[in-house]
Amino acid sequence: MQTGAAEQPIEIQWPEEAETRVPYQVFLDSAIYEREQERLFRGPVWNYVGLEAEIPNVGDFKATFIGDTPIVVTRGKDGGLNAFVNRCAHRGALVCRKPRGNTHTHVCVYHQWSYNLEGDLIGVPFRKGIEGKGGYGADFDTAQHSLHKLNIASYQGLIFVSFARELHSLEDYLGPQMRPWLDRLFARPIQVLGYSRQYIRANWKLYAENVRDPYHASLLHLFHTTFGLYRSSMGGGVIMDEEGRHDMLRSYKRTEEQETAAYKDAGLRTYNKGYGLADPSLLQSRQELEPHLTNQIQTIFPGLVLQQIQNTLATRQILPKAPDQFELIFTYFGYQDDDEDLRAIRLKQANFVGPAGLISMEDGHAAEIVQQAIGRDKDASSYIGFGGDDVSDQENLLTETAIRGFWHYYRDVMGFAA
Amino acid sequence: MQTGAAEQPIEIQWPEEAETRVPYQVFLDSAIYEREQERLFRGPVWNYVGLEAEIPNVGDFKATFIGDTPIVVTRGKDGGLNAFVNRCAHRGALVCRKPRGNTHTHVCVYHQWSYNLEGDLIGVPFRKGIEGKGGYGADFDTAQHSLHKLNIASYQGLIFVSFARELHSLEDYLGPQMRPWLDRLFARPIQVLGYSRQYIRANWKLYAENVRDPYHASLLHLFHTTFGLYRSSMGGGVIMDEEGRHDMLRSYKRTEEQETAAYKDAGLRTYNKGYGLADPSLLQSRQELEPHLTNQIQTIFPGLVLQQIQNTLATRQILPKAPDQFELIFTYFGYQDDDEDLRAIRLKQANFVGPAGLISMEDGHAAEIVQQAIGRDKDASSYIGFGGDDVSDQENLLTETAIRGFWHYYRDVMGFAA
Amino acid sequence: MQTGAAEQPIEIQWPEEAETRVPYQVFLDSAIYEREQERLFRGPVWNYVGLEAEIPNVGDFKATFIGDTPIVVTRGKDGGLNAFVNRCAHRGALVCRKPRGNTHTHVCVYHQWSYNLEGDLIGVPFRKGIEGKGGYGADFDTAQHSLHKLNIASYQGLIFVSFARELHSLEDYLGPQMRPWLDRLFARPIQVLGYSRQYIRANWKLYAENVRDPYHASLLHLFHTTFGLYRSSMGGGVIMDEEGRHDMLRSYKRTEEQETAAYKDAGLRTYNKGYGLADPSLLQSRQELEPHLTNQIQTIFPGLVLQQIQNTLATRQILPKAPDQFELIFTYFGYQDDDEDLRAIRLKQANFVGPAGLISMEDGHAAEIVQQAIGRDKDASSYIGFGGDDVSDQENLLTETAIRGFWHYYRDVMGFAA
Amino acid sequence: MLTPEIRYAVEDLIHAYVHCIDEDELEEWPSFFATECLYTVMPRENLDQGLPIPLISCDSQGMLSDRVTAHRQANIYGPHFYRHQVSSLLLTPQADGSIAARSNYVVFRTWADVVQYGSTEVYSVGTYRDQIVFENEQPKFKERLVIVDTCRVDSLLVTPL
Amino acid sequence: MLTPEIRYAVEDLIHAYVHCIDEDELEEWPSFFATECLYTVMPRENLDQGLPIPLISCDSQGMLSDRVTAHRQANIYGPHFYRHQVSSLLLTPQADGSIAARSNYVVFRTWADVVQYGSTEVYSVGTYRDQIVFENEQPKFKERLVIVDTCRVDSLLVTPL
Amino acid sequence: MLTPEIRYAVEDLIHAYVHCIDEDELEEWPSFFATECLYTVMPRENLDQGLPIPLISCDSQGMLSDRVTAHRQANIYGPHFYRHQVSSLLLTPQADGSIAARSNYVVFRTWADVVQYGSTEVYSVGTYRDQIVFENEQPKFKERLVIVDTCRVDSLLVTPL
Ligand code: FES
Ligand code: FES
Ligand code: FES
Ligand SMILES: [Fe+3]
Ligand SMILES: [Fe+3]
Ligand SMILES: [Fe+3]
Repeated sequence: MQTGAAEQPIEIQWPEEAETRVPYQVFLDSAIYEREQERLFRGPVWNYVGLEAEIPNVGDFKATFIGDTPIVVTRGKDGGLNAFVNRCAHRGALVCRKPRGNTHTHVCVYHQWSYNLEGDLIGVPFRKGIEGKGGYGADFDTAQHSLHKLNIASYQGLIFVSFARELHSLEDYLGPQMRPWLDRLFARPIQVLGYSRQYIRANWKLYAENVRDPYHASLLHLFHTTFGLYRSSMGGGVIMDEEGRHDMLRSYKRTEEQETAAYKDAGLRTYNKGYGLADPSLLQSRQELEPHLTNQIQTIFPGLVLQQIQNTLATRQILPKAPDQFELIFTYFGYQDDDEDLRAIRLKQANFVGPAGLISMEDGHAAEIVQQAIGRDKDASSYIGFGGDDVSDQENLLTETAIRGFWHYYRDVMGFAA
Repeated sequence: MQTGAAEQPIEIQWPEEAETRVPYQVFLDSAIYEREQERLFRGPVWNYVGLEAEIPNVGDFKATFIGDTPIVVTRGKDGGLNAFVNRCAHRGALVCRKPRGNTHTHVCVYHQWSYNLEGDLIGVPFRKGIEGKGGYGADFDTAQHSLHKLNIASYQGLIFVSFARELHSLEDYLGPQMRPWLDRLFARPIQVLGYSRQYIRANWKLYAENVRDPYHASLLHLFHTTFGLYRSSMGGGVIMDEEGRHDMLRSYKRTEEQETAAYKDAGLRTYNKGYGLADPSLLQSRQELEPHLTNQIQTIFPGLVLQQIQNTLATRQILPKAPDQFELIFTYFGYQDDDEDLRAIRLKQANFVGPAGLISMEDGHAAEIVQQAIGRDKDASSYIGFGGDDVSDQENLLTETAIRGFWHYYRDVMGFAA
Repeated sequence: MQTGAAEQPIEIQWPEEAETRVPYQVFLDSAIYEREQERLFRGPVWNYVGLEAEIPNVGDFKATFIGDTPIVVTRGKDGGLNAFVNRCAHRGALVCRKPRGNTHTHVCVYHQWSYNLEGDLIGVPFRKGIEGKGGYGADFDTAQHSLHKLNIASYQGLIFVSFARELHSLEDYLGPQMRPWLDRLFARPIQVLGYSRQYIRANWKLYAENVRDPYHASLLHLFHTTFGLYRSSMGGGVIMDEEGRHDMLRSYKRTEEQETAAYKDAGLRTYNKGYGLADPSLLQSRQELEPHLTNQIQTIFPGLVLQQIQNTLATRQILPKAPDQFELIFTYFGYQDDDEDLRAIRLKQANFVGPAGLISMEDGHAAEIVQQAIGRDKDASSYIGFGGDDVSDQENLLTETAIRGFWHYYRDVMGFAA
Repeated sequence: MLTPEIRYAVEDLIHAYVHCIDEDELEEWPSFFATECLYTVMPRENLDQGLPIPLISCDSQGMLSDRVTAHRQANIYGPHFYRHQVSSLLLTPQADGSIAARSNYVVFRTWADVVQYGSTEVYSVGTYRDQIVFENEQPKFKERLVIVDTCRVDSLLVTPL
Repeated sequence: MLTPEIRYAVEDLIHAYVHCIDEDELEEWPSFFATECLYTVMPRENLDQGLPIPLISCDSQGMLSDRVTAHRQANIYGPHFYRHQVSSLLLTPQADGSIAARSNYVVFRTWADVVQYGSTEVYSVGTYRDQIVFENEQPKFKERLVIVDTCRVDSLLVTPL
Repeated sequence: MLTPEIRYAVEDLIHAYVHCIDEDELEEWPSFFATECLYTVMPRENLDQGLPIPLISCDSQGMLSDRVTAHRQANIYGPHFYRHQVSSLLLTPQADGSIAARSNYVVFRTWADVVQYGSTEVYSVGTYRDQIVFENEQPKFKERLVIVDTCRVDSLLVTPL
């Protein structure tokens, strides 16, 4: 729907109480979607693209996306990481068509231009023609026809890529508030255990809100309350980076008395209707990380979610596909030194998360029913004033502060700030 | 495809002979589709949404659409009718996800905000936080967070909803020309007999034309002529309201001599190729309403069609879904005091109407083949000069006058009038 | 997505080295797609629509498309050819819904307006109403309500249609460079042997490039090299018309020594991995046309490809459907005087071409992977500097000259020239 | 317990029905039914609410053949082919000697018109509930109830399911 | 060589399983499995790479019925029906007296929500790998491995495949 | 009248053929055919007009295996899996001892490329017309004619139907 090379102007009116309101237009407008690709995903951010453990060996590659631009990440000859846009410098074909593999040379199938692991053009068939006829002239310079290379860096085995040429270091981008929690999860060597993929008919930012939203946890996900496993509140809190764009939600079980008190406060009906688990083996878990947390749900702007939900460990990559569609890719992992029992616990607990997860399947649905409801009301707004109107760390979970943090930074990057 | 909060300007050139020409652009342009949602469906009209018989009891609800905005209609505690937009005041989820049911409280699944049957917010989990932390502040006023309530009224058990705050009464909107015919169909208590749904790949206004078009009846629907059941003309006429937006087409059998004369006039070939019905039980019908009519096809602008086709009684709700898609929902009914035979006749005659109807399936196809043909010719126009160029009641069926009436009013509402 | 009757302005920046660069925007932008329909397909060109052999008899018709406008081609009473837009003059329905057939009158199903083979309105039901009521007035002039007639001409049994009123004759449009090669293929009466259809998720111009691109032949299509049938180069050349819009690629086998030398020059790895054909009967072919060529791949702007690949003869019609979709229709033919053996060879060689063709299936895929890669990079460009930067006939196949010719003319027609 | 012979005969009835429609031999279609028969196409939406309105109902061979005549001579619709898949067939002998059968169907519709020639889409899914009897040693549908999950009918329904 | 009786019994198990789900009789679903059982839904993507993470795994009847309870009482999802097609069934008797079965499945999902009521889409395709045993003369799934080709799950997976 | 043994053998041939392709064991594919054989993929469009051009035709086991070699070594296409459904099988013994079979197929294509990994679409529907013979007591396809309703091939056709 592009109508020219220049960026489209966008008329958007953020409501007056801007910190606690989000106009639905941001979830609908294709011009906003386009601008996000340019200013946000290709802007001053580090995009999560995968784990070093996925490409341990020289020549290993992973093809994925930044926003909706196809890219490739490779492990170079020197063991270093490389990234480039997955678009041939000749006539634009996808160079790498498989999601993963190993090769020392990436050859475009169309005319077999070949590239090394860094994305440099190293081979051009019939470059000099045949018998002096055809081919490229003497002034043809392969250096002018490399793939579009991207900045790449990793922290604790998490790989990030950026289109931006000038940018804070990855460490600084993550910030001192976020890094310790990454350290918590990645202190030991990991092992990838599998993937799952979920395709959701909603704007990606509805999911970005969802993972920053502790409010819905016991209200949308009814598994625990249904089976009388705990009551409707947990202890926990929210930590953000300075910009408010990343966050870490932690939750832990409170003592019986704390729970009872909290419960009374909330004045909530219980959902425990007398159902019990027929097979409680599902609940078996092991405390393995310090500090002990039931859940660590952490986001790194724009598209990474890191989860420790009991013993399930996973990254989630949010990939926007259209204004009203995104894909969510879960990469599950454990530690290389897991004992057999712990590994079995992780596999069984896989029932809790992902597209069929007993306590998580609802998130995609929640995003979809918002998208379905707002389509005709782009001038109306959602209300995100739960737990105040500011962006600040909280020692409780009854707050939308991390959502406010997300939008605050988003408006800045997108040029929507007042 | 919205590119900002303001309404898009639309360049449209109605041809000079405006009353008898319709530029195909109106069936194609997404900006026109958007404007229709605002100015027309949310404009100064009453939209048909269902029958009181569908929600007889307190707490009964029906979820449906006005234009493409999801709404809910409920039967309140006082037995009255309520309507609201189906979008949670918190963060915008569909509150009501099923098409029908009964509940005294509408609870949004996302964070369990709950609403009463009038759409008032009555419950907010963790509203005051827990132990003084989180939740909404003291200034949080539930009255500010109700669902978007809509005007609702009913006439003879037909329910209509309007976004407009100031508007003629429903009775006046229907007008003195139309009301008697609604009275004709709804004089006795009705009983809903079933639904059918048809999804058509065409602009909704092609169907709005179709139901105002007696010209096609014997020419597109060949069942009767094929089986030699009657010749190619009937008696009948067209009545409109003052604005020309609603209409009522009635038709009745003429005497043998009238038919023969008419037939000669038309110079038409006959379609009777010697086929006879192997089982004529399909033709059994009973005269039940005064005055006797074979068919009453009535429209109430913008999206209601009422039909009495022999003994099949139904409303049809036209729901636009995209510039080139609409859904058609048939709600079939009879009277509560139908005897068994009459009920059996209605069920058998169901073969005539709906998506598989022997004399009606063609209408959706007609709309689709227009949509397929005009896509590249938005500057060309259709010609609706059959039976003259004015908008006036007719005592014959060889006229497009009601189509002209539709467009006349449409141009007015849409700001396309000269 | 039209937002008004006027043509949308298009902001496009052709890179400085315009002759050897193509901005990806041309494959993405819906406004460009719209303009192509108007200026190009309905512009000063002759569009291939079929073969006279498909409609040999009076009343035979073929329904097809020019760009994405539906049209009909008929064989008239006088044996001549007629063409008209497939859109009823009344209210716009497709008049002809089947792809081929025979009828002396085209009757619109909606209200049975009927048209003769030239597209003139010849019948209007109830034109004069019945008994003096309804119908059209005395001033109704059928001549004002014909179908939109189009220019039609044929050369060597190939039928072309044009929306343009003033235009070079078809002979001149084809030009003296192209005609001899059409003569080569159509010297004897042909017989249609069948069709195949391929639907490709890419912009049609990626295929227009592909068929003008001899560079990819041995690099993308690996069948021959895999089976050691020949090495990676052939003799051949490229001929264009004066405008550079049409071209003819011819290739022929060279002597063993020439091939070996060429091969060394190219410095290419061989693909022959020791596979042999288990059943070499597939390779049986017969030299039948003068001059002897292995392949003749000829294009007539905008949408015709003619192929002689060994003994398979076919036209290919490129039909754009959306900015990122086109259909490709192969019409296979032989000569009426084919002996049985030759006919058997053609049928067996059908394995080489079409959607399942062993040496051609890849072309659609190539177009698709370009479309997948470029979506977010409309401001980047492809590089078409192979074999120089000019548009001129070549006696070798290592050149993108015909692609440059295509774009040169395209920019002119589209108003994108500097 | 049904004998293999009877099973094969019934399975062949159910499979041949499909080929009859998919190969556009509709004139044969009524012959798959018993002399007294009932063919009903019912949206799951109505069935689940206990509402009686069908999409199609034919309570005689005559009505079946009138549908065919209308299909061939009267009704106007986009040219198309059907292709069925029918599986998960369960047969249950009834006390009265008839056989109850249930199976799932899918119908794919392939367009044969000029606009979308040769493109295929999922048109309708649902389930058959049959009562099968033997007449002259041939199995026939005494009753075939087609319950349509896809009750939002795309375009129209003219060719029998 | 399997006797016709055993074939019919096993086929009926496989077909009845489908109707149980498609007719929304999930409470019966665990009864199709043996006392000791394993039900695993595995993305082909993981299987092909030798990675162990499933979408769903239940290693007891209790876990199966907990899934059903969650489906009915806890999980939130768009109202829908399933409709399976299962075909290409191959049965192989095993040395231990059990029967190995493989078949292909497709599940069509029809929405019953207010937005898309009555519209159907291809939701999931893949293949079943079963080990079937007889308990009290009834065939039961000792193991049912569902390999999902459609590993990009649309919306979510709540109703068992 | 076919014996159950012969029915089972023929059904197994038809079902195993499907698993061979869907599990990407194409190297085995030619072995489903008789020594002298004919495999033809024909668009319904051509068949209905009496036009002879096929999409694919192989008149020997060698040509079949050359298709496989090309698939593995030469042709370039988007990575994908197939998943067939085949149903409505009708078997008719022929005078010459061979068996005529007809059945309907659907092929779902699931992408395994980076862009659409794990998404599934209806790729092709149509019908099989087979002539089956016994060679060394094994049933084999003497002839398999694949009539393709979906004659507008999406992207390309490389994996056999
Ligand atoms: S497009 Fe990649 S080599 Fe030509
Ligand atoms: S969106 Fe409805 S309660 Fe939060
Ligand atoms: S639209 Fe063709 S006759 Fe009316
Ligand atoms: Fe959640
Ligand atoms: Fe009609
Ligand atoms: Fe090619």
